[in-house]
Amino acid sequence: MNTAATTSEAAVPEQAEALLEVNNIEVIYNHVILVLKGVSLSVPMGGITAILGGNGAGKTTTLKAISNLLHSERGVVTKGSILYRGTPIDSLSPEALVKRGVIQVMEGRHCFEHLTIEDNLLTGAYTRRDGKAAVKRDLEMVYNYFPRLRDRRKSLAGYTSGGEQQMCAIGRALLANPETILLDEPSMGLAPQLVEEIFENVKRLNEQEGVSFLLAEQNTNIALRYAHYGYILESGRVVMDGAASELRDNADVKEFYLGVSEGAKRSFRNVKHYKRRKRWLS
Amino acid sequence: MNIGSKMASNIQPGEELLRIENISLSFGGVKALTEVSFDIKRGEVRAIIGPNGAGKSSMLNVINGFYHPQVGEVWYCGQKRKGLKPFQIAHQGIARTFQNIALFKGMSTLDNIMTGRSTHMRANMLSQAIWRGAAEKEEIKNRRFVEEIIDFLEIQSIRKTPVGRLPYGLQKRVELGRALAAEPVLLLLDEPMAGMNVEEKEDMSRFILDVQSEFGTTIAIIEHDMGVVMDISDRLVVLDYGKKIGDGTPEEIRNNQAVIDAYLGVPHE
Amino acid sequence: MSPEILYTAEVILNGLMAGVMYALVALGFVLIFKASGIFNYAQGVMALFAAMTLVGIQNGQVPFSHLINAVFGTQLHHFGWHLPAIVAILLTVVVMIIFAILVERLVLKHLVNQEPIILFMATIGLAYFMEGFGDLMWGSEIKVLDVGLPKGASLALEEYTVGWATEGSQYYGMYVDKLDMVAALVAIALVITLSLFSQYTKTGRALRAVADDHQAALSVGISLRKIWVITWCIAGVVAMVAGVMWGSKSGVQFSLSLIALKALPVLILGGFTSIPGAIIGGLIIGVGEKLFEYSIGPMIGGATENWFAYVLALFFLVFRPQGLFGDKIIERV
Amino acid sequence: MFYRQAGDFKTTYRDDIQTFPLKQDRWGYYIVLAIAFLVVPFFINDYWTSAVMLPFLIYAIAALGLNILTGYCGQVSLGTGGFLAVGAYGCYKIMTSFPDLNIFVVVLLSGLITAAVGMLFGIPSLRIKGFYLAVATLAAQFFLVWLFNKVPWFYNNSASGQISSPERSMFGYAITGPNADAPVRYLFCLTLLVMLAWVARNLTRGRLGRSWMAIRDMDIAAEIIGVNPLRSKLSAFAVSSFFIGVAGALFFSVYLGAVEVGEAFGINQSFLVLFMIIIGGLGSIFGSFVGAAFLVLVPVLLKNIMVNWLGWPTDIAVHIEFMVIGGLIIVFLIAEPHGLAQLWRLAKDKFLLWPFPH
Amino acid sequence: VFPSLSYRTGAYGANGIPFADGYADYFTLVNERDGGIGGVAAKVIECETGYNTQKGVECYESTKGESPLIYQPLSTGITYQLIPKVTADGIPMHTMGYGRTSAKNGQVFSNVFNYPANYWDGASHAINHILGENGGDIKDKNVALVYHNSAYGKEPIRTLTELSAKHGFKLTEVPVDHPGQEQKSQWLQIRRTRPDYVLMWGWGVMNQVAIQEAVNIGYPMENFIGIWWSGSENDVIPAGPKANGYKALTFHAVGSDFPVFDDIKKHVVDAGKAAGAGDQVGTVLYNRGMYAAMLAVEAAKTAQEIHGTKDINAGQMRDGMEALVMDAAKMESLGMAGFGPEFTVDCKNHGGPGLGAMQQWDAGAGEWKLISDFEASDMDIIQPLIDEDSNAFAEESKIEVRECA
Ligand SMILES: Nc1ncnc2c1ncn2[C@@H]1O[C@H](COP(=O)(O)OP(=O)(O)OP(=O)(O)O)[C@@H](O)[C@H]1O
Ligand SMILES: Nc1ncnc2c1ncn2[C@@H]1O[C@H](COP(=O)(O)OP(=O)(O)OP(=O)(O)O)[C@@H](O)[C@H]1O
Ligand SMILES: [Mg+2]
Ligand SMILES: [Mg+2]
Repeated sequence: MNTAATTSEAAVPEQAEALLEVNNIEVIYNHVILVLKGVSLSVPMGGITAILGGNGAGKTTTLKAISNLLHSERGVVTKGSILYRGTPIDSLSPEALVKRGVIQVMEGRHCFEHLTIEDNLLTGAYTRRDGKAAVKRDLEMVYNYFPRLRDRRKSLAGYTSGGEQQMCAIGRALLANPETILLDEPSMGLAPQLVEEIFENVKRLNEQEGVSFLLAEQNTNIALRYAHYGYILESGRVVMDGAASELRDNADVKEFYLGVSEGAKRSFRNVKHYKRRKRWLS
Repeated sequence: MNIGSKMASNIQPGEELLRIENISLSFGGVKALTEVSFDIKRGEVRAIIGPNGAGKSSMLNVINGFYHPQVGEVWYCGQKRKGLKPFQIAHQGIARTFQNIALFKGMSTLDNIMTGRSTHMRANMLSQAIWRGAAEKEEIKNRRFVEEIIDFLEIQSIRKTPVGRLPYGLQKRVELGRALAAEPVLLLLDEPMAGMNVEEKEDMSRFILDVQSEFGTTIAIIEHDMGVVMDISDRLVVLDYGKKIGDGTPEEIRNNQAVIDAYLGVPHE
Repeated sequence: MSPEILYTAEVILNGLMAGVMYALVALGFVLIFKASGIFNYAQGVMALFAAMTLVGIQNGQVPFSHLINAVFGTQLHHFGWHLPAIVAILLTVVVMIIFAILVERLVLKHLVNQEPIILFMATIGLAYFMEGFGDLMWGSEIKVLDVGLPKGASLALEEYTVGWATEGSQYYGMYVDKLDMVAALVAIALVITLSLFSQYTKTGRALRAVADDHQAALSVGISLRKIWVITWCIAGVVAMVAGVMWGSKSGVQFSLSLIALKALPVLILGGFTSIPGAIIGGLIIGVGEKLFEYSIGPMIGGATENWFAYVLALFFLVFRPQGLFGDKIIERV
Repeated sequence: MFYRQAGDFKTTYRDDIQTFPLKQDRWGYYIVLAIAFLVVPFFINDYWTSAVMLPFLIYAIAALGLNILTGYCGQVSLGTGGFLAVGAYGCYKIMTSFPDLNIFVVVLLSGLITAAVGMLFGIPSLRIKGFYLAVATLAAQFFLVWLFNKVPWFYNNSASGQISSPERSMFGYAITGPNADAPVRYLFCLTLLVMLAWVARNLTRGRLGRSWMAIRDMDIAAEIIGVNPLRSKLSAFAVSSFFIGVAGALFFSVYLGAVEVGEAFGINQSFLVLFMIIIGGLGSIFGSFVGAAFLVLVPVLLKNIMVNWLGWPTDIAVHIEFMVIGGLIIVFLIAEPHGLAQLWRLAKDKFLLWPFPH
Repeated sequence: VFPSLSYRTGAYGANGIPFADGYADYFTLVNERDGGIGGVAAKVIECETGYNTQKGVECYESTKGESPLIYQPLSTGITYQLIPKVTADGIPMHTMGYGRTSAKNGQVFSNVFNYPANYWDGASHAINHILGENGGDIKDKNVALVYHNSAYGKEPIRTLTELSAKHGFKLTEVPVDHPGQEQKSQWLQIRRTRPDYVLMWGWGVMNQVAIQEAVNIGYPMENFIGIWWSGSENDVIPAGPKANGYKALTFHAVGSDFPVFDDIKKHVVDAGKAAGAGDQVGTVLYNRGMYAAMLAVEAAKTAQEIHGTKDINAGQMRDGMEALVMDAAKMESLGMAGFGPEFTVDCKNHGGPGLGAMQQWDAGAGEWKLISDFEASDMDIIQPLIDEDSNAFAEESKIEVRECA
């Protein structure tokens, strides 16, 4: 356990300036449930950083801690600090954070059911002050990314399919014209093609517009393909981190997160009964 | 024995259990399904795939009677279905899980799964009120069955936790448990593996296959992970914009040009 | 025309007017519900509080005089001024804004992302608190509210219509209360402005977003706190308008807070989330209950208005569970 | 650490589904019951009975009833006052039509009548949901009150429109009427409360209770997995109204002795009982008790403190009482939105973890 | 000890305040000026009921232990609850101008008193007044009764029906549901049918709205008569100057033109001992509260005389009330000459002779004026009704009818 913690600290990339830094935070829900037990990570300016980990590892909680949405779930950060561009942001309101360019795409879609898809997208532009024309241009951009949304522009979001809602949630965040996007499980419920496309778009935004990304993903395969750096979270602790390429080659990661064993992809039909994962900690 | 297993008792594995005939469904201007027909055979794993918004979830909603198609018929166990309410269909042995998790958030895992079992319980209100006789016996009998499911899904440790607090993946598993508790003839799974990592998907696949082999349950599954779908399903239906564009074994689908264009993109290895 | 028809017409007309009065109260509910999904039980008490404050300021009453006198043995009652209505109204608006800010600070802020029923309960607490607070501040005696609104029958209309009846029948012309007419104008103006505001502005869209999902609204940078202050301010002002209209009629007194009960059926009939729904619901309820009382009431013993409005609304709801103009109730899995 | 869960293992499912899985809880419960039945009656006087205990017991029954409907089945109802009235008038009619009937039976019958009426008013709940339903149930409130006021048959044509309860006794003790002794009235209500609480507990932990909660948490999903919404909702309305009807009957016959419908069963009652269950905790039997205790006791307590001890003028005291109650409601909600019962549970959880903070 | 079950809050608080003030002030006056009742200081414990029956019961139980002499519950609802209780506990109860009318029958209701007048008297007074205005012939007249749709509001209907049979006028009933904020349909109906007279049994906001609506439709206010609970300043002032001429019944005088008020000013208000804000002196309801207190004090004095003891208990107080004699001389000596009707109470009749007067609102002067003497009601009609109702009650609750000497 200690080795894991130390590696994570040592491995903060030095080459790029850290845009977002999370230092050893602890999160407690409802006064009693301790979920994060000292998580540290750092997102470099202009980088794509991935948080990986199994169910309940605390990925969502970490992202919410950064974007200050924990408060509304009766969770609190009890220890540690979160810095954005070197200044603490723990006490900022979520909207102040959005104004600074940090926006989160929440897990599980969270569209405004009673608003049309277009209105949903436009709420993303709530904090923007750069005029209608710019918003309009970006709206077009989102429609180009997700043509399906253009078709369903006038339907209430509550009536659209799961994937359409997911696109809507991502598109909404893009309309805020952010500097940093926290993406929580963007690939969930999307068709494989579309997943590829979304990650292509992530890459494009990252490269062309310089948007930084912190993404929590279950789809380790694709996440590590696009991310520069990755952290693996397990039971509220960072157990491993490293450049994406290193992680891809790590045997354990291969075994447990990529589903590749002994060089070949396994078949889902042939997995053994009750194969239990070796845990880093327990 | 409940109505469901009785109805299905004369259908042998490999025979047609459910037939969708020429179904069309639209909401106002939106055509969710257009003239779709296919069948599901007893004992198979049947996958429904297609791009987002193709009408897959709507198809499941039609099968369990939540949506009523404007045109077309649903045949189940050799009978044409008419005018049934969703809960009646559930009693006929069709259970499902949902794409956007629809667990009962205020209840514990155990209670959620026990609720799934209610199609098998029938003690009257009076005996429930005094908790003696039939009610208690029934409760304990079904509890035993539910505990088996809990063991099977390896969720013993969260038996008494309110499900609202569970992480996404576990919630999906509980939902599967709730559907299994009904001992369904036909189990409908709507993206059961979304939001899981590979290892968890492997577990889930294992569960699904075990359910199929141990209980002889017929399974219809919607899933976007082609790796999983191609591995575990016996036959697939492909929908696109509400229309059926492909139907066949994984091998056939993999090589179907229409499907590749509409959905798969590059052929998957 | 036979007087019977004219009487019926008169009943309908007065029903419309009464409906507008109900709508004024319902409007406050709609605003808050639309903008935060909160069913604000305190709306009636807010109307009472606003009206009391208005009268108190206008007549230069010393706030908390009872309490002060009881504790210090002083004999304070009045500052000795009498302000013009418009000044008093403006000052009351200021008080309602302060109130909105306090509500947000002390209550709502701490209840982000809670279930609707919990928020509802919080407004009940608020209602209790304000009921005691208002009485303590201004005293619980009946106060006369006079901001110069016209009252009494509109004689012009009476004269104009008196000739309509067939010769020889005893007909005195049609009756409409001038106060009601003013209320109707005010209500229509309010409804139009508020509808435009919520439909066509960025803030309006944000309001609706907040009502759907607090967390998601936060995540896209909508400031819940600001939105809440804005809506509670508007609702406070609307409450004041309702308080003034009803208070001019019956004096300002505790029962003013009960007008909320007349607004509720209007609310569900029109739909919780629709501003025009409030007024149309009001009109339907107003006409419905007056006509029922006029035609059926005498047969079954009268005093049907309290329940009839609810039964009428219930009837509509069975066909449209979201009310006539409310947002669709989305049922999906 | 006297309070612990560890080591208290269950070996049978029967043990596992009992009401108080923890030994300490079980003993606590027995002790409370013993005190309530064996000790309190000897110390209770008229004031404590009429001002505190009877209202508490009766409101606790009503709160249990409403909690079944609102807390367990998720159907917010504001018709409680009307249903209380049905119980009361039902009780009166039965009492006067069958003077020899045992009062215990009379009370239960009034409950049954109310259950039937409640089911009738529950029918719209199949279509109407949420706050729409809540407001729509006010139709029951207003209509029933109007009916009992309008139709002289209900109050036996008495000139005043009031109903007053004649004397009825059980085992030779007067239960109703002016000559009923405080301890007897107390025990009568207590017995009913304990019985009904036990029934409520049984119903809510079994299949019916689960189907109610399923409807509450997600009605569509519930229907799709096989819960009959019609039957669940109507049964919730029936059971809830039964409880409320019993409460109404007791309210009239044992507690007040004479009522006029508009005054005693007005809309305030509907709200009061709703407040009780929200403050106490929705979907919690214990919460119904705590909520009823809170809203019955706190006003009495505040009044005694302010008027009797501090000697404040009564009107100022009442105003401040309102402010304090309103303030407390808000403070509690902020501290724990799921009610006092949950607050209690959390306190226990913390205690379990003690001395470790997490 | 005199408990005062008052209501200074809630929907009727505005009306409860002056009454409670008057009630308390009179006792303060007696204590300050006379050193108590026959030398024994009277103690008033106020208990807030908010016009709510449950709180009323709580108040009753909480004050019962303080050996109270008399209860005046001030609400018909509470009265009904307390009737059996006070009887069982042996404490007298006085319901002045409200409560259970048939309590007048002292043979059945041993502990309940409702002198000097009740609702059925009131109904009769109103009709008598109308008779007087029309020279005794009201055969072709229409009378409408606007009433609060509750037990209270329905009280006069029976009497009025009998009276209409006797005098031949036509009675229309117009119920108004609680709270009565909206009375458009009722007043449109009145406007349409133009009854010659409108009677009103209203309470709280219903009064203000009704008077306002009557003004609005231009109904002649002289023909609009309210019961005594619809005749306070609170009810007419909101309607403004046009309410001028509105009439209401009463059973005591109005205004502060009596020597007793000088005493109250001197010993109570100026001494800073007034209950409440001290600004209600002389209003209708204040006077009523004071009158109620005065009757209680006089009954206590009577009791002291009968039993020859200064420290009377509740039972002795009851005897005092049953032997109460209010004649002109006594009132004169109290500085209240002509303040209320002369009457006596006896074992059979707990309600006195049922005298009442008419008052009229003078909006210009902003005060009520008495426009008639205290006159009798039509006992031919009322007495049988009382006997019928009280006997029914006796039967229902198995009370033995007392024999009166
Ligand atoms: N509101 C809450 N109250 C209590 N516990 C919570 C709450 N939200 C999350 N948790 C707990 O915190 C832990 C971490 O949850 P989190 O949602 O952060 O995991 P995750 O890594 O995002 O998982 P998934 O991949 O399933 O989304 C879980 O064990 C969960 O039970
Ligand atoms: N109740 C409804 N009202 C209106 N439109 C609907 C409704 N249900 C579904 N639709 C529309 O029908 C289409 C098909 O939806 P469905 O949910 O079946 O898609 P899906 O294939 O499950 O997609 P995904 O993979 O994204 O979940 C979508 O465009 C959706 O917006
Ligand atoms: Mg997550
Ligand atoms: Mg879907």
